[in-house]
Amino acid sequence: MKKLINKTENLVKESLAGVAAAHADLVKVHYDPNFVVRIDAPVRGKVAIISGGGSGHEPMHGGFVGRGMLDAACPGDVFTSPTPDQMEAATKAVDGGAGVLHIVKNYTGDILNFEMAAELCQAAGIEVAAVVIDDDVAVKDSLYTAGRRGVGTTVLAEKICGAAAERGDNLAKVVDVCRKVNANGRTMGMALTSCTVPAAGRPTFEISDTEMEIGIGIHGEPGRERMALKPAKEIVEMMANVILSDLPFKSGDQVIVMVNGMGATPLMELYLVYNELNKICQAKGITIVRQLVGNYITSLDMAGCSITLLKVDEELLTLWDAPVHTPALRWGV
Amino acid sequence: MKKLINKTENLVKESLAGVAAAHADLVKVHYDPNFVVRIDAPVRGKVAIISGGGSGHEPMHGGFVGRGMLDAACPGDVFTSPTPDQMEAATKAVDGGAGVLHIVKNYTGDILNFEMAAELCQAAGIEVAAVVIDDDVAVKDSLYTAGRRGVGTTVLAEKICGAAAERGDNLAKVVDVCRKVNANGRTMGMALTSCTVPAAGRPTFEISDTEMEIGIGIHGEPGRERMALKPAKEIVEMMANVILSDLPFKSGDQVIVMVNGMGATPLMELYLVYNELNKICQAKGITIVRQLVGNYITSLDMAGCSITLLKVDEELLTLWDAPVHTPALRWGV
Amino acid sequence: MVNQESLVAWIEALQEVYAENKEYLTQLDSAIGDADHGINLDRGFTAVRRKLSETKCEDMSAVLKTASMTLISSVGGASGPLYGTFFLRASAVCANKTELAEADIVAMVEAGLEGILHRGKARPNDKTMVDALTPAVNAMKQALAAGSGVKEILEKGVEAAEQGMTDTIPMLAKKGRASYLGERSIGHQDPGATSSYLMLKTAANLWN
Amino acid sequence: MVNQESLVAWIEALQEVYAENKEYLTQLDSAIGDADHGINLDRGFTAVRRKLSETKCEDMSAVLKTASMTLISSVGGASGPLYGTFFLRASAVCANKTELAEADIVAMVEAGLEGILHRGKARPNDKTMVDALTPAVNAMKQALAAGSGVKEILEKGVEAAEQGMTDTIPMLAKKGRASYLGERSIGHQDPGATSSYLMLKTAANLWN
Ligand SMILES: Nc1ncnc2c1ncn2[C@@H]1O[C@H](COP(=O)(O)OP(=O)(O)O)[C@@H](O)[C@H]1O
Ligand SMILES: Nc1ncnc2c1ncn2[C@@H]1O[C@H](COP(=O)(O)OP(=O)(O)O)[C@@H](O)[C@H]1O
Ligand SMILES: [Mg+2]
Ligand SMILES: [Mg+2]
Ligand SMILES: [Mg+2]
Ligand SMILES: [Mg+2]
Repeated sequence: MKKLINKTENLVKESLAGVAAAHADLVKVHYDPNFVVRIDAPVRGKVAIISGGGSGHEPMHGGFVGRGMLDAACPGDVFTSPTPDQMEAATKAVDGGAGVLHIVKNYTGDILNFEMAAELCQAAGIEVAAVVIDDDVAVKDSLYTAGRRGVGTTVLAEKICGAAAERGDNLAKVVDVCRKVNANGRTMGMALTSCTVPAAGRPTFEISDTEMEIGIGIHGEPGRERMALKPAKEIVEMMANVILSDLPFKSGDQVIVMVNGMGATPLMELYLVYNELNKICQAKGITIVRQLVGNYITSLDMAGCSITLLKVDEELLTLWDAPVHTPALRWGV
Repeated sequence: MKKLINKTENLVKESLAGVAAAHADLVKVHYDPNFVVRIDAPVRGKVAIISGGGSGHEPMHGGFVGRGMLDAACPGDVFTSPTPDQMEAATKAVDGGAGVLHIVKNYTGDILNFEMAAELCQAAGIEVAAVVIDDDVAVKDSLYTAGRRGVGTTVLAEKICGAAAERGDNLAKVVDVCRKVNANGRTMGMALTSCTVPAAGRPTFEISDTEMEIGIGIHGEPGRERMALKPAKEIVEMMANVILSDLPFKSGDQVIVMVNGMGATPLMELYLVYNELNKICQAKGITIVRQLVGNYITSLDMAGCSITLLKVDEELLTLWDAPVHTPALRWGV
Repeated sequence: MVNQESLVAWIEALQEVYAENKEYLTQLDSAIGDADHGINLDRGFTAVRRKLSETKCEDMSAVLKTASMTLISSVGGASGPLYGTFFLRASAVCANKTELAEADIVAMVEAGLEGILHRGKARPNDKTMVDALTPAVNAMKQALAAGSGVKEILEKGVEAAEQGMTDTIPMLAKKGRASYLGERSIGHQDPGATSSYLMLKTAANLWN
Repeated sequence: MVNQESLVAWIEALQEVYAENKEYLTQLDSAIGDADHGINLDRGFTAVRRKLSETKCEDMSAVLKTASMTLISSVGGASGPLYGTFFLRASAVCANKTELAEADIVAMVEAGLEGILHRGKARPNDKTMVDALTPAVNAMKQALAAGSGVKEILEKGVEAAEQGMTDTIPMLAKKGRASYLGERSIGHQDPGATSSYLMLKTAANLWN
């Protein structure tokens, strides 16, 4: 394992210390329990938005704390969901009296820990609502399983809900917006290589030079299927087919697209993927109205990418375009 | 070799097509010869700024084209400097009558090709000046060698000169600003792994799991020295020592810092590196006034990082803070 | 008979067992999960042991409650709240007791399992820790009804848990991370079922 | 005697030679450079060959000028402008000629080398293509003075270039990318010196 770290046990804290030092104008970092909070929190009268999950997905979530996006982020250990005391402390720190939304990615660990935190906060008299993001089309959904994973759409939901809260929507309305984003967002991911969890010290899975994993999540889990490596054009077609037919996205739809790198994918390749995706959307009459191309929700040092499509209407687009000022996403400011 | 590409020969073009599609509001892409140009070029009466170099360093340079930064970028083949016809065509496309600055990284190939381009442009009656960036402290400088490489400071120079041109400085003044940035910027890089040049198909160098390269450039060249992998703290100390003593940076200095990933380094690790660097600067009385942490000048899929320090005064800081709106760098807009 | 001292000894032994099996459990989790189950439990029980050494617990219930709270705030992931709930429910069973008789021990494990079922909503055959604990509780109840002593009850429980654990191998996961793998989850032993088996086995080795 | 046809044959052969040696030259460049020299020349001479097949060149000078311009606009890197300049200067030597005699051939290579020196500012022993071409030009001049024919002049040149090429191995690079390696550049053969040797060798194989 080759990483720029000191001791594995201290990685999360030392990295948070770097975030605190680099972005002292935007965020504050609290330790024990760990959470990253907007510099001006709590914002009186504004619905506060919190997300969290295992570390190793940077810039998500800590990089999205700031005006127009998250009020706080709770980073767990690498790939391990945070514990309820983190969410409880963060919720108390950002509650501005208008209630708090927890944006939770659909993983058993995240769900259970956020649930416990919500119980603790409600007991303390804070109004808390949770929306679960489950946008991963690689996973077959079913009432009798853990359902779909929460992946790329989380980033878009955090931005859009942040804007809704910032314009003064109440908690019920922000919850509605979040559900709407989740209902209209779909993601699929693939990996060329495994990542290496620092504490484990070696790659999570073995994969040969001529294979890829299709339908991965963001924790180095093996995907739905392993297959022979193909040209980017075919890979993107395969992923887009699953995504497009799932919602389904139709001719005339307007979409926000995110072509996301898993951590070790050169930007050059992500733009090439975007190019393939753009051609497919054009052919289907789907208009990409906004886009992100880069590393937004990563999986440590994994090579690969994910594609997210979010169908938007006027409302979501306006919220998307609203000013945002966080370490990793900034415009209009 | 595992990459998200189609045919190696088409990689640069297809990636450029992705940039064109994703950022149609900011840039236009011309093919044969290849260059990326600001959407509103030429800007009448403004000094135009062009940079270029081999591809594989994305977002540099194409990601830095736009208001407040570059007017055009000329991407060569992967790690191969562009050819004079690219710079000639780009120069003609962006010349707004106030002259054109070529920001050239100090590599023989870049120097020679930009020189030829400048001769062609001057023959066509366009006023062209070139500033060579040579900030890499890993290379011992000497009158009788190719000198130091141009690396991280290039990004800062493009931002700052872009702002100078935008505020109306004439060519001579923009050249002065660029020289000032180069004179005050120092960079050092290190690698945990080699990158793989797509056309070569295998890693440029072999390196064991317990070693690292110190003093690398951005083309997968071996560094000045290979040594045993160390904790991040020691690596950063080693790099900072060389950088700090070179200018030298002194107590009381204000600096802009860039902690740059080489392409495959998780952001989490870059923040950890930033944390170590910040502690060193604090101990030496050097104040980090602005910073970039992320992938800005990469080396394909190499794992590793570089650290750039730029000593700034009021003027450079004001130019740094001026609005910029490019695919990869945006603020104030 | 199991008293406060035996409870603490069990938890201390669990810390050692999970430290020893950290790699093994993580390895199981890398096949169908995210390669952290052993790391999670090692971190959690190390914290519990530290906490217990710093805390003066007034009774058995307090010991288990401290363990529960510490697991909840140090493990994270799915197993943190699940095992945290296990110990919380178990602590309720011990309330106002200074010693645990055969029936209490069985009631404690059963309450713990119910807590896990309540929190995690898994059902038997979903390929989770539930598949080790459910047969274990059933076997322990039978042994109790047959009049067995602590040692034998626990041994029956361990035997059933071990069988339940290996029975997870051919299962298709329906809960937790492994469920994302669909068919590919078949053929691997569930890490949580394994750590549950180890939990009972450690008790059986100590208590009698 | 070398005429327009032989010139074109040489350039076509160069395309084949650099295609065959693409891996080898790139390998040399990965030791002390950026692993692209073979790729660069292969791309360049493929472009030149295509260009020549599409272009009606009126004389020898035009052939070399076309080669020069195509190299400049397709190779990039250090070698693009350097070999581009080599062919540009060589083309000037051929101006108004339909055949090249012994002296013309030597003058052509010498002018090419001077172009490279002028552009790249390298000096002998800097570990560049100059270290193959300089001894080659010297040897060719000697052979010419001794009254040798085309074949022998070229063979002497190739011999000296080969020696010059292997002489780069112990050199410490002072120009180009390899110079960034400092001491570590020692012990490796310079890729550009190697491609220059191949260029002369290809001529020697064809012309007589
Ligand atoms: N809903 C659930 N109910 C019961 N046990 C579960 C459930 N989901 C997951 N598990 C158990 O948790 C184990 C994984 O724990 P761990 O790896 O620590 O957490 P995570 O999956 O969050 O990384 C699984 O092997 C499984 O036994
Ligand atoms: N200043 C120079 N003068 C002459 N030859 C040079 C000079 N710099 C580099 N070279 C030659 O160029 C070769 C490298 O060419 P190439 O790999 O194509 O370009 P780059 O170094 O830009 O990748 C070196 O091996 C060396 O022989
Ligand atoms: Mg986990
Ligand atoms: Mg090159
Ligand atoms: Mg796990
Ligand atoms: Mg080279």
